[in-house]
Amino acid sequence: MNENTQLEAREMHMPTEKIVARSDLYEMESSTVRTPDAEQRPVRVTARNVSVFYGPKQSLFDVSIDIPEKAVTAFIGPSGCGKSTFLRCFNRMNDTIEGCRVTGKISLDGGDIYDPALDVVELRARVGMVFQKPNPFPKSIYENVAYGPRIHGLARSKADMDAIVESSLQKASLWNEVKDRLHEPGTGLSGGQQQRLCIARAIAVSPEVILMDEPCSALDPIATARIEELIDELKQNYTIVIVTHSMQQAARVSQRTAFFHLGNLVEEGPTDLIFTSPGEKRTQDYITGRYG
Amino acid sequence: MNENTQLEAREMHMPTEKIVARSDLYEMESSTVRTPDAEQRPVRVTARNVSVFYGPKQSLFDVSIDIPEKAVTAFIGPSGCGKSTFLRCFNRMNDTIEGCRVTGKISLDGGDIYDPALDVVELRARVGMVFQKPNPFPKSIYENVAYGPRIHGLARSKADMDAIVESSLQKASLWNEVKDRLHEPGTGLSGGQQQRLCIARAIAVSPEVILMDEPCSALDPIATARIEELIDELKQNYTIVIVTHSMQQAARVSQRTAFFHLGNLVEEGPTDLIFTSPGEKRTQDYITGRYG
Amino acid sequence: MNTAIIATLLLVLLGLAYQTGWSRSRRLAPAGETKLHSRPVYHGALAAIWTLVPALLIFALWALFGETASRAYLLAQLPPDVLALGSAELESTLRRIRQIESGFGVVGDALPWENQAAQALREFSTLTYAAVIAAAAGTGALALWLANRRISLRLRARNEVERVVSAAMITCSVVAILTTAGIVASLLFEALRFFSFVSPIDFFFGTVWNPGFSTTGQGAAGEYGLLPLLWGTLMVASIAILVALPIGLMTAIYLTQYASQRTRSTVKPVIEILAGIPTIVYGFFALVTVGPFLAGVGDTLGIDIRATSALTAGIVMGIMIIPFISSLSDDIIRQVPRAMRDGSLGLGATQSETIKRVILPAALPGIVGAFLLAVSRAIGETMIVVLAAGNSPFLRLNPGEPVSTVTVTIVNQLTGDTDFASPQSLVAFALGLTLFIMTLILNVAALYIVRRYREQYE
Amino acid sequence: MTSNERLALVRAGLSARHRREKRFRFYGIAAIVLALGFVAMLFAMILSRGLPAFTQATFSLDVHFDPAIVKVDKKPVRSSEQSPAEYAKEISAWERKVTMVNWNKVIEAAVRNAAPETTANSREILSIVETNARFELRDMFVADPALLGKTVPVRMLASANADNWLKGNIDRSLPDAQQQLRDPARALADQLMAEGKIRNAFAWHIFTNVDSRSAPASAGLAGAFVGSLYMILVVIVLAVPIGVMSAVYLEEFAPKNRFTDLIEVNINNLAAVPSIVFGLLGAAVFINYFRLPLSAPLAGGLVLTLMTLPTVIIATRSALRAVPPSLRQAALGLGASKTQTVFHHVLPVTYPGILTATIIGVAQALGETAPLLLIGMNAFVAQVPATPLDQSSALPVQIFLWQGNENRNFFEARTSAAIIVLLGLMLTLNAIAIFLRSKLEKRA
Amino acid sequence: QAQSRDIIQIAGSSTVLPFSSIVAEEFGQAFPEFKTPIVGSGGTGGGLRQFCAGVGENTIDIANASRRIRAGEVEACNTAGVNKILEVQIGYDGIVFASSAQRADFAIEPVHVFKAIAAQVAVDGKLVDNPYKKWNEIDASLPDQPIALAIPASNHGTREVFQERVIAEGAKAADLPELSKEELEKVTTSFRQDVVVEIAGDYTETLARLQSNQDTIGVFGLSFYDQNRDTLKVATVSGVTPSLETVAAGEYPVSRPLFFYVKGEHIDVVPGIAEFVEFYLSDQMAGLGGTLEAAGLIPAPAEEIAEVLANFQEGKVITVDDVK
Ligand SMILES: Nc1ncnc2c1ncn2[C@@H]1O[C@H](COP(=O)(O)OP(=O)(O)OP(=O)(O)O)[C@@H](O)[C@H]1O
Ligand SMILES: Nc1ncnc2c1ncn2[C@@H]1O[C@H](COP(=O)(O)OP(=O)(O)OP(=O)(O)O)[C@@H](O)[C@H]1O
Ligand SMILES: [Mg+2]
Ligand SMILES: [Mg+2]
Repeated sequence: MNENTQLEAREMHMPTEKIVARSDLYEMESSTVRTPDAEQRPVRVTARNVSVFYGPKQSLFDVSIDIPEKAVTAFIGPSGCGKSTFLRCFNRMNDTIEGCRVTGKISLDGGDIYDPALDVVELRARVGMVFQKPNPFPKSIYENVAYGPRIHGLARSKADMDAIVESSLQKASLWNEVKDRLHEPGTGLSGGQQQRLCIARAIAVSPEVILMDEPCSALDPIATARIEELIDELKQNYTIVIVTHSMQQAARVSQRTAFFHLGNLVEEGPTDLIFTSPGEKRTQDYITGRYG
Repeated sequence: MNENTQLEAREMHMPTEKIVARSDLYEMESSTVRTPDAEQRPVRVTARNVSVFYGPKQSLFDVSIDIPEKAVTAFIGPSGCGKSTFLRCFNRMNDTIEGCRVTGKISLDGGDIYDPALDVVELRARVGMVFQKPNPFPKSIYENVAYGPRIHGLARSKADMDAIVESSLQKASLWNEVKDRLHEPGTGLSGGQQQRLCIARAIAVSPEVILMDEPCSALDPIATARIEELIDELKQNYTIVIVTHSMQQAARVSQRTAFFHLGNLVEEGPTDLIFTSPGEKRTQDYITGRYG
Repeated sequence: MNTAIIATLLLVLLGLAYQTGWSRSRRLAPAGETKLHSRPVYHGALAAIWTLVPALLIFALWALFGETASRAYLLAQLPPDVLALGSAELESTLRRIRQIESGFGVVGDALPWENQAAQALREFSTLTYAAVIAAAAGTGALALWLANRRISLRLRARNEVERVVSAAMITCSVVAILTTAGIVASLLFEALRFFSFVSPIDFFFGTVWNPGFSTTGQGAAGEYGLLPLLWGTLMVASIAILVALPIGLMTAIYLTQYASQRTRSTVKPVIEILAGIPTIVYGFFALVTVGPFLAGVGDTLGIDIRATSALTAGIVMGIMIIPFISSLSDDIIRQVPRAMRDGSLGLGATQSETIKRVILPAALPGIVGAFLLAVSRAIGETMIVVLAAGNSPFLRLNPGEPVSTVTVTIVNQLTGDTDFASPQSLVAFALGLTLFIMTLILNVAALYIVRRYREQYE
Repeated sequence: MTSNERLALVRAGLSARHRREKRFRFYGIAAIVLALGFVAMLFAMILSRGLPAFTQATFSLDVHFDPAIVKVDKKPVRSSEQSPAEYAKEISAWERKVTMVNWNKVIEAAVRNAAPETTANSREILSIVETNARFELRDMFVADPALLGKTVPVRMLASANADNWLKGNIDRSLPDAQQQLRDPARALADQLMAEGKIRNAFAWHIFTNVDSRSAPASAGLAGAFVGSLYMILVVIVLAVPIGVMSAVYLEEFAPKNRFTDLIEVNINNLAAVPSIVFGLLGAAVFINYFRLPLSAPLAGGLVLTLMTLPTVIIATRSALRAVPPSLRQAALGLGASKTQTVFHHVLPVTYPGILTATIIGVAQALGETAPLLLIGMNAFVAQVPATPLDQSSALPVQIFLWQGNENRNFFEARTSAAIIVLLGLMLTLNAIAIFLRSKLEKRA
Repeated sequence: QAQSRDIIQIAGSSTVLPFSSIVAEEFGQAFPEFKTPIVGSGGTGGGLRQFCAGVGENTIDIANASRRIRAGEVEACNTAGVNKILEVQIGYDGIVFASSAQRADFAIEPVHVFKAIAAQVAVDGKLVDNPYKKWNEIDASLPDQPIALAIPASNHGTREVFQERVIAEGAKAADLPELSKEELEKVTTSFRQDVVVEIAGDYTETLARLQSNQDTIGVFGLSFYDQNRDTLKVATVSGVTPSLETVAAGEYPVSRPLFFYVKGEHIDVVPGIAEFVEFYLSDQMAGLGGTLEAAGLIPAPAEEIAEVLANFQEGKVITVDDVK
């Protein structure tokens, strides 16, 4: 595939594009406006003028972005700037928060995901999520992972299921630690183990788009490296959005980076450009740690 | 104080001691055996042959360590190696986990903390803890922070309390973000904000020993830097133990580092030595990321 | 005696003790450089406890022995010829003098010696009353002084207060044990008497319930087979649960997971009304509305359903216990952390899958508690069964036929016109005991089941 | 599996899953509709039956205190040399005399005066007036002896049978033999009604009078209401704190061992004990051992407390069990003691559950009659208790007694009216609890 | 606490309850110096159980009973220290068979009832399972109406009367084959389950039962029937129509005496007991044409009442031998 070569090129840090500050583009919703990158890589998810309100308080302001297919997009920004909030918009998890209201338009493969006719269940099966706080079910480790495939009917047999569970745990590099205690409760794991369990749970249903909210926050460098490898591997086939606080991580795994500040998308573009020559002062300040 | 100068010396990375691998020392409990460092800096907490079992399964094996006063000790090690488990031993939070059993001896200022006559409440007031997963009370932000001072009677008046709450939130660098919404529920904060809230809550009671289980896992670099500054400031007066996955963080904030692996304390010593010339291969592998 | 005075005294002591304890402890630790072990409130509370307990003890002693003392004193006042009277008459004389003393409800004129004795008694009472009050106040004050002296920086007032609190809590939970002991004690003796009339084998394995009426000297006329009653109880309770469990649980689920806050806050209390309607009303509802309706339905379907039957009683009882399941489960389901729900929804589960596979299992222990409560209520209910089940203690499989239950039979046999010393009436105690033991076994089983399937979330 | 295959698999299952979801939701709605339907049905039944009882046929008559019938001396006045006791004796002798007056004659005269042409004899006339009207006249006279010789307007209740007749509770076409009132009495009642001398007035006395057997039309609920109120207070004051405390102890503090298992099983078991057995226990413990007075709301309340305790304990424990442990750890980690943790953090989260338990437990206690049987509260009591230690009846007992009254045509409505009052009391208590609960729920 | 009870406590039979309540109320009105007594229910057995719990403030003073106290109960009483049990018979209760007013008249004989409800009846001199479905199959003079009976359950005193006066009598006339005593006992106590409903509650329940099945014949107290004449129709038994007169004259076969028992130990201790009893037995209450008659009590003849009163005033105590 020609895309693969392109991806490799990207990973070798070859600046191929220019960064465009958010404000110059997307003034209104318009499908013809594209970031240069997106024009080259098919866009999977587009967001236009998305705002989110918690009760009367607005926490996200008019954010528009394109998420390219088969690539990793990283959201960075100071704590409380709205990254998780925005991430939750992509699979409508905000629907479950009382008093939370989303305006604007988000589409997946061109279809509006806030269309009332849309099936959120299908949406969430396609757009998987790893939450910021690990939240294993109070079930056994096995059941935690098998849960998704089971409800979606992805396993034909017990053996199938065992295979899915094992491979998911393997990918999340948790298998070795838990293979002897698959039937003990998932809540009895250490913090980092729980986080990996949640990753395994999410990838077990192999969603097309995977949203990861700080998937490595509780992981040691080695485990982090493994998860990053996993992400790298996943992006061959899937679209990945990741929230991270580690600039290094963003730089390592992502092809595009979006920087948020105080509920605004400050700028967005290819990762190497953002890190090497950001278009906005705020971004630069943040990346170089001069902020605040 | 002469101690301060010594501390500064340490921070300037002047290797003054040699690292001693764990296995050479502490074969049995013996108060005369000391690490060189501990002989110079008063020891606050000592652990001897501590093992922890979850039900039949042993998760921590015979760990002995000395935690020096007015310094930061970092616990590092791969996920699931028993760092949190060991940390929880210091303020007996393991008591609250069903099926968890602790053997060995831990003493604070020479007094056995597992002594049945000991008042665990007082112990926990002296040994504060920030949990790995942020767990704010389902109360207002203000109440979250004010709770500790209130039960310990640290504030004589409303104004006192307001001052404590404000300064704690300031120290946790959360004040600016929440000062307008002090009376909204703490559970409505973002992940990183919750984590800082939990830090503020813990330092509001100014415990003598502070245990922090990955206090910066959900924080962006700036917030992390602030918390590290806070830790630096706190160590002037308090004894701090911190679990972290970031080698950089451990190197930046701690004076001593202990490396755990598979439930064993592999080695322990002054941070600079551990990072520059670790005594064990496992440590070196972990630090340089060659592990696993 | 004047309870108001005592109450005031105790309240004053309480307030005083709390205040002194509080302020003294506060004074000990002035500007924050020294630190109290416990906060002033605990010192106050501890002082209050210290002060109140001895005072209360004195009043308790008085309540226990004051009566005996005044009686002894009164006896000493009586003329010898009165003392020589039989015990019953003596009692009535004493009573009469007390009445004269209190100046209330005296019939006829008082004799001079009676008046004298009453006068003496009155003086005695006043004196002791004053003495007791003084003693209580005195010990209270003394205790307060002692308590105050104990206050120091290191006094573990909180621990001591908490120890008192936890002692109080243990006492509270012992109430349940005492109740059980009391019930067993009040049942056992009479149940044994019953078994002296009727052999336990006939009772436990008998299939005919026909106690007959008690005729003089005839002893154990009739048959006392437990099985028909037990069967009836089981049938009615199961039907009730079959009605209440789905409705109650689904209501709780819908209200917590689907309904808006407004719907919930109106529907929930409305359904709770069902728990408060006197059961006798349900009985009539069953008899007048549900029974004939069911009979009609049975007619059109070609099944024989009687107007008064296990079915009628069961259904109506089910209606009654709906709120037990719905409201309690509602509160429990709401406590399941939302992270659990989000986790499942985020994986693409539908609401119902989330509820069935994640929320309900997590809430299971609590729901089982609610369920047990509902079952218990169903088993213990009488009025509905009396009116709606047809009171027909025969072993019949068809729920469309009338039945009778253990509890109804207990009430009937205990409150009827039967001789209370006859097996007809004593059987009620045996039935009560049996029911008690049976539900005990059920509960033990339930306990183990819940233990096994408990899912503890974080 | 490629992502398209996977999506196909997911999609294949989707419609079935959505159907299941819809079905599930439908079950939920159906359950609520059913439950609400039951409530509505019961309410309709009770209201339609009970509301008519709130109005009652009432006479407005001019009563002449005829000196020829009311032949009594002047009310004695206390002279200076009289001791209070002597005076009381004299007064009660005078009152006895006033009672002996044939007040029925006065009533008959008043009715005849209102309908001079009636053919009814005196027995028939009196059969349409409530029998205790004579005591009302007596009391009026005792209170104001100056009435002698005067004519004053007086409101008197019609008898239960007259009320039945006038309200049409009895088939008017039935022959004389099947009627409670004789023909002239019925005609008289109709006539007075037509002339407005009998009116259907609001039956205030339901709320102010105590129960009555000899004058059923004037029977009221005051005594039972106050009795129930006292009992409920006792239950709330005792069962809720004791129940919550023991639930907290068992769930949070008690070591998990055989003994606490025993307590747990025990409590669950108590919930299934038939209520009358609690009556047996109460009689043995509170009456025979602690020597509490018979028929006292305090004793009743104590028995009901024992009965309600398991409900409160079980429900509270269930709620406590559902509290996430991380909450406890957060507080403990701050140096809160176990007690503080529980009382500051865990319990507040469970308040809604505790309130629900209270609502349900108290409602159950409020409607219970059987256990009261054995401590003498299942009784006809003609007084309003002044303290919880006074003899009294209770609302469900009243319902029970009225429901069994042979004058069904009258008492069917009365019973339902009493149920309405009971429900009213219960709803008021619930409303308070529900208000609190919704406040607390919002906070959480 | 030293203050003793000043209000009379009564409990027991629910049949006597209405009468005692009325007297209590009138007593309270007529004697301002005494409080209105409290009249509890609980059934004869329950009432006597409380009565025999002992002597003292928190035991009842008077137990209402719709049957005589039994030897066992007297013994229990004596054991508990209640030795002065004074018996007061207040009159009679008539037990009637009534059917819905809309249905045909019934003129029943005991044997009809026996044949209608016995599980086994004699056909051609042999015991067979009861074959009758309608009344007119038993006797052509009875209406063509399905058999359905609501009889008091065995916890009721009425049941005893019913079995002795109706079933046992009916069995004698039922041409039964030669039976041993036990067999006879079994035949007279086993009833058909399909047509018989046993009522454990009160007469309202029987009435409700009649309303839900109009064919039912129910057993009621005379006073209950009297107040519900608009819906009920009474059957004659052995040709006698039940009424105050026929019961009082002893012509109507199914009746029973009503009692209450006074705890002698409490007289003078609890004020007003003697006055209450005297008031109860006075002409204006329990006498002919008195208030209780209007409420459905069948008054005993004047001389019987006088004797009861005399026994009471003398303090004639009931002993085990009296009731054996
Ligand atoms: N409650 C528990 N029940 C059973 N096993 C447990 C429990 N808590 C922790 N463990 C196990 O004990 C081991 C050590 O866990 P611990 O939480 O101490 O790890 P950790 O070093 O803190 O890891 P992390 O960095 O992932 O938080 C792990 O294997 C974990 O699965
Ligand atoms: N449920 C909620 N109710 C009210 N406000 C909320 C809620 N969730 C988040 N917020 C607020 O919205 C803002 C954005 O929150 P969000 O969780 O998106 O931040 P974030 O970028 O993910 O931060 P972090 O890195 O700390 O997780 C914050 O100010 C937060 O306090
Ligand atoms: Mg976040
Ligand atoms: Mg950990």
